[in-house]
Amino acid sequence: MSLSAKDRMLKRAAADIKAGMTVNLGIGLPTQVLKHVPENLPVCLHSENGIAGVGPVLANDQADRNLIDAGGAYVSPLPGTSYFDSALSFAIVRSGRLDLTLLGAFEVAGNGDLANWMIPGRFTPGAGGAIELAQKARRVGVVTTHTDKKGNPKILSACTLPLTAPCCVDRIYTDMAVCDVTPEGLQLSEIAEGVSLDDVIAATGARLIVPDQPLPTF
Amino acid sequence: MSLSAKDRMLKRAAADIKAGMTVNLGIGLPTQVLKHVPENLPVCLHSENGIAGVGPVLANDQADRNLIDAGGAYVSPLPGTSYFDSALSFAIVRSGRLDLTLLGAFEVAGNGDLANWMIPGRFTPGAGGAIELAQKARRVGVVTTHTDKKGNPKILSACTLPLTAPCCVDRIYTDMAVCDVTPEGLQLSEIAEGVSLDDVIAATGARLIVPDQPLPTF
Amino acid sequence: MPMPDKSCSIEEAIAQIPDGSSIMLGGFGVPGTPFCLIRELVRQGQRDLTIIKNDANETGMGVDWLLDNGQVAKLITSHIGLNSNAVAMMNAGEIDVEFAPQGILAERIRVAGAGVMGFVTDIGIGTPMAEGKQKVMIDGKEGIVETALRADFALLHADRSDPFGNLCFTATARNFNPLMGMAATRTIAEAEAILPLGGITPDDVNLPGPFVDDVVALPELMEAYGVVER
Amino acid sequence: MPMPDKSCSIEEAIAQIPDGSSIMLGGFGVPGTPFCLIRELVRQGQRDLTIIKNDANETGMGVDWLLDNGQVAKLITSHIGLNSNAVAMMNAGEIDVEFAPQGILAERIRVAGAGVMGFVTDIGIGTPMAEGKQKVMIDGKEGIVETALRADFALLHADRSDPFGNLCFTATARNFNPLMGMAATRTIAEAEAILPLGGITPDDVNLPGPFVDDVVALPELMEAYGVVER
Repeated sequence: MSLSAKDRMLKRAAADIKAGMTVNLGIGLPTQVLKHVPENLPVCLHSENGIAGVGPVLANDQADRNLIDAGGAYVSPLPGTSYFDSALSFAIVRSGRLDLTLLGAFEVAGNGDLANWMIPGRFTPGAGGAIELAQKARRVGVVTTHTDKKGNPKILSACTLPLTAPCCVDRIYTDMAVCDVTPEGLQLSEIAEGVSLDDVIAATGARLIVPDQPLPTF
Repeated sequence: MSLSAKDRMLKRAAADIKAGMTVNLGIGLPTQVLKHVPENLPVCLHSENGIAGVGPVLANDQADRNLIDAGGAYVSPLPGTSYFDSALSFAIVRSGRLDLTLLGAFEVAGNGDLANWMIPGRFTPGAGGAIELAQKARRVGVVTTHTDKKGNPKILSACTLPLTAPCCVDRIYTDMAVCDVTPEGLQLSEIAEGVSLDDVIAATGARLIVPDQPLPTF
Repeated sequence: MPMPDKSCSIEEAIAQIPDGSSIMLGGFGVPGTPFCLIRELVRQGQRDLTIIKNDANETGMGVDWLLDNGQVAKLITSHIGLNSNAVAMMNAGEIDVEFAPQGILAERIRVAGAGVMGFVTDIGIGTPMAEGKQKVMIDGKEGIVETALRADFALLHADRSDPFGNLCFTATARNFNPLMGMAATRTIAEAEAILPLGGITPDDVNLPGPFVDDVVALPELMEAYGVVER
Repeated sequence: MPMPDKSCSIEEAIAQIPDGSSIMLGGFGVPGTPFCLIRELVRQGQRDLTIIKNDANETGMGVDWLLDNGQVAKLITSHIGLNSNAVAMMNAGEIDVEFAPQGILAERIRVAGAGVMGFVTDIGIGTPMAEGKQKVMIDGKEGIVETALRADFALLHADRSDPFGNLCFTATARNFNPLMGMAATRTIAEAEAILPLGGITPDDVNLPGPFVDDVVALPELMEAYGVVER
């Protein structure tokens, strides 16, 4: 079965979820990464509203009215799940116990600046837990389409929207490429099958460091 | 049965423990106040090491090895007891949920200054929970003999030892008198049976405000 | 020595709240939201309230009843994206909304409940969140002073209580409830079940009785507590 | 998705600790003190340790084994009155002792575990405790900045654990254990019983698995865990 570009992006992001990690997946594309994580991989999913060990989403008629994830989906416990209050939940986040978070983005800059919570005058719902996830997870990945619906780059030399956190992103997974934030700048690390280097460069608003050797594909 | 001067002091202090209160009793004389509290009075005893609802002390052969009070006595649960960690225990203290604490004293001053944890060069075990109890309980009572073993006053115009907390004491219960810290100064409020006003004044190192009307006895 | 009894009718409990009060409401989405206490607050109609809650529930539920009834002057929250009514009222200037990052909101409340004046954090440094806030240096690193967030009242939803107010929460209905119960001058809890004293194992208590002032038994759970059909 | 397994032998767990480490030890008196982990630390003999514990246990127990074996350079504590050996070593300058009020010690540890830099309190103002500490004003009131207290390792005693490190404590053996388990770079827990995954109800967990790195099963409880005969 050939995967869609979106599914290949999700699968590529899923491959960076390793055994033993505690991981928080943001609402939207990041949560969809889950379906590509092997079922027997020992991983603990964290949700901001007070769960370590988030289990599968349930249909409404199977749901526990008191058990949702931070996105409002009715989820289930697993063997080894724990529940806790909101202060303890963010203690996990801020004290560095999150090995990885995958987040969505409106904009992400070549230096790792992330804007994903506010569009002044148009979208101002409040940041929820995004700021602390972005600033404090040991590793921050962004999962996003390479361009917005109008085809404009979402990866920019500098964000134009208010930042969620500065210099927080380590890696960007898109439908076209995997890019890493390095001290030297934003590096193109992998390229989606069937996408050309020129396509990626044209769709990217930040300067890309392109290695000399051939790029791995995904 | 005639009570000893000590027992009358303990009984008088116990009379200020009212229905509905959450109370912390310090080690030593304050803990002994308990035997004079009516058995059916609805009161919640707090212990710093993580108990609300401390029940009776048990003999060693009845003891639960995991259930002690802050003084190390093996205690028991009551219907409605709860256990919690040390941060939450002091959240109870600092946030004003302790209606009353009764503490011992090395020295107490007419302005309510309390010294009960350190004698430089001789007794320096650390303050434990005393500082927060003295500073933050809604009402602080001191239960102490009026004079030390050598007959020197323990109620002074100013403490000579390092303070536990300044201006924290509301009422002093001794074997000779009950004194209240007021904005005007230390007031003699009640006198022990068989003790003369002159005895009290002679045994007190702080100026006492003595009301014109006859003093109640206890 | 019996523990004090704090049982209270819902009418009496809510009648203690005057106009102009600040009120913390437990809950993250539906779970843990004290819908019955909120409904009584709507019935009694106290006005000019400052509401502190993680979110504004969804349109037509919980906080939205208070908004709809014009009882809310200010909302302190982390996210109101699921309540378009709240967003519209904010944009129209009908309510004042103060946002905090979710964990900072939780910690400001916890710190108030711990009787502490504030805390120092690097969360939000380099973003607009840090603007106008006091800074201090700790070990050569700059931090923001976040102040304790107290309230006059906390309204909580518990799974179980005893008459002394020992509360147990269940699953993700815990969320802000135990924190808020520590941070208010007066804490009112509704409980799905009130067990006799001794009916709750001492190790299982999530919020100890000394923090709780009034315990209200819920006669039945209204539809709002159920699974939300989307 | 299974939870990760953190089971570990006591020898391997303690062997991770190098000389010069800072180590938090759970316990308030006997309850909650990880005597077996401490005994293994004595056996392995790491030196120049900074020990953080509410108290110094009693003479001949727990912390005192480390003192007696010359492994402790510094003790951060709230009260050592029940260990005359600790007091004597302090007075002789053989160990450095730093005292904090008990609740301030607990809160400094909790704040570290919450990933916060410090907190602001009025506890100790007007006493020698406040001297030399940074002050800030909040709402016109002076407060002391107390800094987060972290450690390289935390050694905990739990009643029950599962292989993921979800910990339950019992009665007053809880005390500093869950706080310290959050505040250390690496958290090692001994447990009286290790239940299979799913053996602990999610609502009953006192310290969630993400904070815990190594879980050690206790074969049997030595005498130190028992009721102290006085």
